[in-house]
Amino acid sequence: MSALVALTIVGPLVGAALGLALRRNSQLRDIAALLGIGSAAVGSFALLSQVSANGTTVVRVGGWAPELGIILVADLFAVLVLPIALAIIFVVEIFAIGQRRTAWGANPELAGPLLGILTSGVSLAMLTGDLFTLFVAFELILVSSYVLLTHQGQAAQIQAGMTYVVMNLFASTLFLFGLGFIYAATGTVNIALVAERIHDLPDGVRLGLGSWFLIVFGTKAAIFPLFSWLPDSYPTAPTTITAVFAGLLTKIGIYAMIRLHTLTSMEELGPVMLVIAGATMIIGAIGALAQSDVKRILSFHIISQVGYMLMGLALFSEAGLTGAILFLVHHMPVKTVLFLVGGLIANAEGSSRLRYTGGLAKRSPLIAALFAIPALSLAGIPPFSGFVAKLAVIRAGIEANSTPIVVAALIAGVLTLLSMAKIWLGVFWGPSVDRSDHNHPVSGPPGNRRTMYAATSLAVAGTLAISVMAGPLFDLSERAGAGLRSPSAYIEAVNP
Amino acid sequence: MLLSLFAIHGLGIVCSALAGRRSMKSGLIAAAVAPAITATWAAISLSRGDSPAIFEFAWVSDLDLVFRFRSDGLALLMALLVAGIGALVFYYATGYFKADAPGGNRFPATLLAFSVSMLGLVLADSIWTFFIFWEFTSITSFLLVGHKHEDAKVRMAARRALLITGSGGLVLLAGLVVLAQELGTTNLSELSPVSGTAASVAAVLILIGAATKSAQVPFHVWLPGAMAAPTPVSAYLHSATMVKAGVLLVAVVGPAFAEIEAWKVAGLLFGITSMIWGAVGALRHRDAKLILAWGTVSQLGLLLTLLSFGSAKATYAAVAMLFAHALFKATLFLIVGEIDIRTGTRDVSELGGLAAKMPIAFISATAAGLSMMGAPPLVGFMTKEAAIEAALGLSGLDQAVGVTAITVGSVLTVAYTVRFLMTVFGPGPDIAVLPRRAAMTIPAAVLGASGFAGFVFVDAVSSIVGNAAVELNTEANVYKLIPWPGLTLAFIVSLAILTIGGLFGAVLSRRTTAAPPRSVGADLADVAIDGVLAGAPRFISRVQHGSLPAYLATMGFAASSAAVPFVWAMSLDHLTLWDSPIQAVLAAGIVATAVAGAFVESRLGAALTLGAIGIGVSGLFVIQGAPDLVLTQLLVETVIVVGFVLGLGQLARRFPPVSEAWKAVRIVVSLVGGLAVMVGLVASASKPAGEAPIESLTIAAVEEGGGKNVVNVILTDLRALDTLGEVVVLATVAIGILALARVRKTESMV
Amino acid sequence: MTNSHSPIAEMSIRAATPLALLISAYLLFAGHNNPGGGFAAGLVLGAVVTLRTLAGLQEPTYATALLVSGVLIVIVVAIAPLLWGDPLLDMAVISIRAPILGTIKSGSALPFDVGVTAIVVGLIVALLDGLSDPETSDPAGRGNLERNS
Amino acid sequence: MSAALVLTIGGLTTVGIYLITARSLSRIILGFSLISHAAVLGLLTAGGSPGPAPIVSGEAVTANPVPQALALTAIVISFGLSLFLLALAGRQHTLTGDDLVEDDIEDRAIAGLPQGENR
Repeated sequence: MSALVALTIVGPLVGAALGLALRRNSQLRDIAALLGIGSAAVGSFALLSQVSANGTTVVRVGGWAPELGIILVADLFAVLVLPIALAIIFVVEIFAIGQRRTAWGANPELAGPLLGILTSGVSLAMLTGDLFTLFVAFELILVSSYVLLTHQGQAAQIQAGMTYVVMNLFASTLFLFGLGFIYAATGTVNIALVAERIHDLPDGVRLGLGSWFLIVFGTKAAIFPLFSWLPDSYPTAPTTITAVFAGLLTKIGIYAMIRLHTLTSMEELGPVMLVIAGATMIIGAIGALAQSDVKRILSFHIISQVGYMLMGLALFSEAGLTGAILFLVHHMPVKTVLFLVGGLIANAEGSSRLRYTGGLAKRSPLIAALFAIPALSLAGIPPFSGFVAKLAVIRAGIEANSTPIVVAALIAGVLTLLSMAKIWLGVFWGPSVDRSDHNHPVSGPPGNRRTMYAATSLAVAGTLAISVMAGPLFDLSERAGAGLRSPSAYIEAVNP
Repeated sequence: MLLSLFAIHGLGIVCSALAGRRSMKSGLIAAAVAPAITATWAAISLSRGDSPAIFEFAWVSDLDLVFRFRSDGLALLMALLVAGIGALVFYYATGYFKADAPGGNRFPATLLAFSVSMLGLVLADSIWTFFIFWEFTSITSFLLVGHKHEDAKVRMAARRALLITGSGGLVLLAGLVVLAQELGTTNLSELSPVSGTAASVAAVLILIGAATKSAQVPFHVWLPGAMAAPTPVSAYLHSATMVKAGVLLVAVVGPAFAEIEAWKVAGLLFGITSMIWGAVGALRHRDAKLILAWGTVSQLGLLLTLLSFGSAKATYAAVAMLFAHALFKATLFLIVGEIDIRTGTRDVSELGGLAAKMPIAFISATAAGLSMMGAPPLVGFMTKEAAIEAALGLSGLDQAVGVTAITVGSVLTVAYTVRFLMTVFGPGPDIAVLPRRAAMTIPAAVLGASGFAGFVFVDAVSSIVGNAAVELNTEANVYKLIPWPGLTLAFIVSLAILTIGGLFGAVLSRRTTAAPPRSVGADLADVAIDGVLAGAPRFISRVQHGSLPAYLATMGFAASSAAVPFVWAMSLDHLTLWDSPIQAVLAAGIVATAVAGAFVESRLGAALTLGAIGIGVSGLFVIQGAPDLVLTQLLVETVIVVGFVLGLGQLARRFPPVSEAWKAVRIVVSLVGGLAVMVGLVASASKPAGEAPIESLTIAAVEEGGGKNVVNVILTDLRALDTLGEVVVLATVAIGILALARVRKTESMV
Repeated sequence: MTNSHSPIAEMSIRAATPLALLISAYLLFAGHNNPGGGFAAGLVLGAVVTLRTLAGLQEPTYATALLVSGVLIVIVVAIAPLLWGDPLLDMAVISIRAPILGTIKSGSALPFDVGVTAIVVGLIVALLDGLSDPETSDPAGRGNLERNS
Repeated sequence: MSAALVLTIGGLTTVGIYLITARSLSRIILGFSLISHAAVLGLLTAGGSPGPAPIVSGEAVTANPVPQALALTAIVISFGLSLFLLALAGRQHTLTGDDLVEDDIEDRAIAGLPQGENR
């Protein structure tokens, strides 16, 4: 068990280091990166089966007691979300290998290793039971994403990169301040100990800490009004990079928020968070409607969907939390796939701008089908996973009698449907656009394209699998949520 | 059995997609198999009077998301209609489309996907099963309406349909969640009456959802636009099956809302308005297909009206009408499609004399039209009779409203039917007609004849309808369809309706309206949608303005407001002025330097300030007792200052100027930000809930970590994982810097 | 990079190199008991490399090798305990008698710090590589850039 | 807790935020350095009052070593990120001749505003 936990964190790092060392040999370096990420993914699935059977596993790094050292906690919540996150990165890495020689490919020598580092950070962020280590993990994720975003050095990327880096740096600094507050208040940065001690604090401090970390994690999660960095930066990166960002980064923020705010029982912040959730989902959807580029539409959708997850959390009920976790699990792969399809669209049409696309359904029914399934899922149309997740969240809202947020969720749903229709009408229907007036090459050797299609199809199949498995996943989410809602179990596991 | 039906359909979809790659025709034929089998199964089950089969598969059982199907009398009747008409439509489409029409790999498969969605919907015995297939019909309908999507008008129509039915779906979703909560069950066959505010809300929400799907005024605006679809689609989805889904929904959940006034009132409002307005629309239009579409709105209104009355008799009549309507309306649509193909127009003012040129179509159309008017000897007559009987059977205000509404609606129905038949088949312009295609004529003839057959085999029809109605209202089993009622009041009313309506229609058919009426409702819907699309950029550009400094200021304000709760817990008791006077001096020096640094105009000066502050902070570390920090800080500061000077040395020496207003905002946000941090820190330390285990740490470091420098032992042992992460961060930064360097080097080589 | 080297500067840098190496080695070894450690050692070593690079004594081209080896060392230290069934990053402690420093209680924390040092030096080298700006010393290149912007 | 330290933290944060809301990346880097100083000092302050260095030599009571270790990690990380920002600023300079952060072009296009002249 301990080895599995270590594997998910260190495996991708080894792959990254070897990938860098072997960067001149394209095959070996790809294999190294894939093996690193793949081993972590496999390890995380193994962890899921172990933890769901045997309960939370705690690893004391270096063998130190929780109040002295760092612990890693593989609870059900962590091992439910982690395998999906890692599987996504794995699929994207395959896509990236296929995309390398096209105009939109990331630098092949760096993308693999950097994704490996990102993977390691994701594993660490989800498994850590220590807030400072969470900070370090965030930095790992962020710094690798900074480099992934800017390593090609194009003007738009540097421009976007600056926004992205500076906003997230500010959030990181706020995180550090927050750690100072927590340490001053509780004398520890261990999550379990914080959860234990926080109830002895004056209400003002407790809520202050809660709302401070709402801002910190909220910036990563792109909630209202802190989301501005996302749509400005994501679309400029190569497709593969954006796909990973879209699937993972904001979700890490939500993940951290779910973990901390439930373990520390921040119910009092519920109403504020509900307002933020409503604003996030609606403004995100409006933002999506305003865009005229597939990648930007999809970027705004991320924001809108984060609102649903926040809503589930903010209800602070069992049903809501289950919904939020299920939404998280569903959203990560679906969003990634949509961005991958966005890449296929750009590859086939030479652009992802609606102005330059049209009639793709006729020329490539496969892309249309690959888009339609995750798009319907995202819009919450049954029988896909998005429907289950949305139903779970909305039902939780109705159970809690929170009518305004339910109405907001429904309105956001309509707007999302409209924006999906906008993409469909603009890209897949209508007459084909004369592509001689813009100069993006339609490129890529067929072999590479096949790899891209294969990776995307694999990912779509994965989202379908999640739809089919929605029942067991719901059960797991429910159990994971229950684990978070009773901090005593978590504390007991960490500090027996 | 139920499961294998779906499997057959699934197989059919794949086969038709594959076969359709060769030609449209093979795709359509492949697609027709599954509905044909289903229709046969339904017919046999109905004739044998099998007891309902149930299939259940739990998907997400905690959310009550189950796939539960039940083949009761109503479900079988609907399945027969869906699959039977479906099979005929597929056959018809082989005549409608040219064999080599484009889209053979998509169209038949999509139509079959719709067919199976509809089948799932009618067989559903769980609220959520019903909803799942409901949504799927919306999507497949969108794809089918947009079949000819190269045309911008078609795209708009498809978007309108999707948005209205999609929004309705969301409203319905909310309604169903509430209903399920009130009921405590999601099994449609186990509904019990609910009451209370929540139930009323659910009732209205569900009714709105149903009204969008069944094209009730004012949500009907998508239906005429949907006529942009190929005629087989219009005949199948937009008259015979999908638009019935809303009515069916009202019928099946009706028993739960029997005690809710809002349900009845809203239902009548929707129903009666649609019945009248739809018929008026049918009278105004010139396009034969639009006449029929508006007629559908009207007929659906009648069905909704009957169901809303909620009496057993009305329910029985509604089920009977639903059956009859599917038959005659599909017939008429198919014939319009045939006319369209054979004459090249659907405009009634350009058509005429087709009775002689298209005799078979004429006979089928007349049979269907008479059935629609409610004239004997056709099944529509019996059902219209039943409807009037039902209205007369009500009491008080209900009776007055019901009789009036149905009479007026029926008169108008007769009028537009007569107008339709006379303008198309009666004397008029001489128009060239292409040769007959059997594939188009036969299905219409079969459906048209079925209206007559229904009249002849009245007992069979009557019992089928009875068995279906009994599923909705157990008291409905006493009613029957009566072929020759004698001189009852209802019959007299019927005669009057036929006479007045017939005359009215005959008069109107002489005069064709000058220009086709504008589709105001549809235009309004489009304006609304476009308005949202146009308003979105204007709204979002205020939030997402693209200016990083403003984003950061927003974040600063957000963080400051997050610190507000700290204020309530703040106590200053634990504050001392300073730990040592030197600390105070250093602190003052640092702050003063920092403030000065903010106003330094040159980059070099800024770098120097940075260095000075770094040294000052190191001094604070010394006082704090942190030699490792001092060492590190000094080294780090040196590197950064050197890097700053080396890296940015060649930049313009001065910073660009900023506007005064923005400067003011920055000053405010930075002041509250600084305040927030101070408040947070002081408040957090006011009443700590735990202490660091310094002693055990020290012991652990020496005993187990083997080092006297506790900080170093923490970094390399106790918290080595952090250090591991930290150095990977550094390595990654290095990779990033190298990557940028390489980009620049390749560029400079070019 | 500065193209004009003064011979005196070059000589003093050459002379300072062993001294700086010694300091950084001290920091590395002493870190466990006194202020210092891998990071500080790396920065001092980095300073030497910077001076030598600026003086033109070496080219900043080996950053990746340092980074990779540093990360690998750190990782090996991290996962080695797993082979003995100990938890991740469980540091072994052993006593060594060293000539000058006396008895050192050390162990896997030392190679860990060596890895840290390698990475820090790697970063400095990368920075030198990144900041060495061919365009600034090459007016033609700069002109080229201005045309582009 | 020392008021002098708290005020230093507040002052550094204030000036830091003022600087990062500027358009020039070199000012932003400067601002971040200041805020990072503040955050590190915050961690130290949170750890309790000063004391002898936590190097075991006989004295029983030393300063709390944990915040020092955390602060060290934080310093190193923000050091790395400052270097990365410097590299970004350098790249921006190569591209535009300055290190100013422009408004996002897409956002401006959507708002219907004229786009930056720098590209």
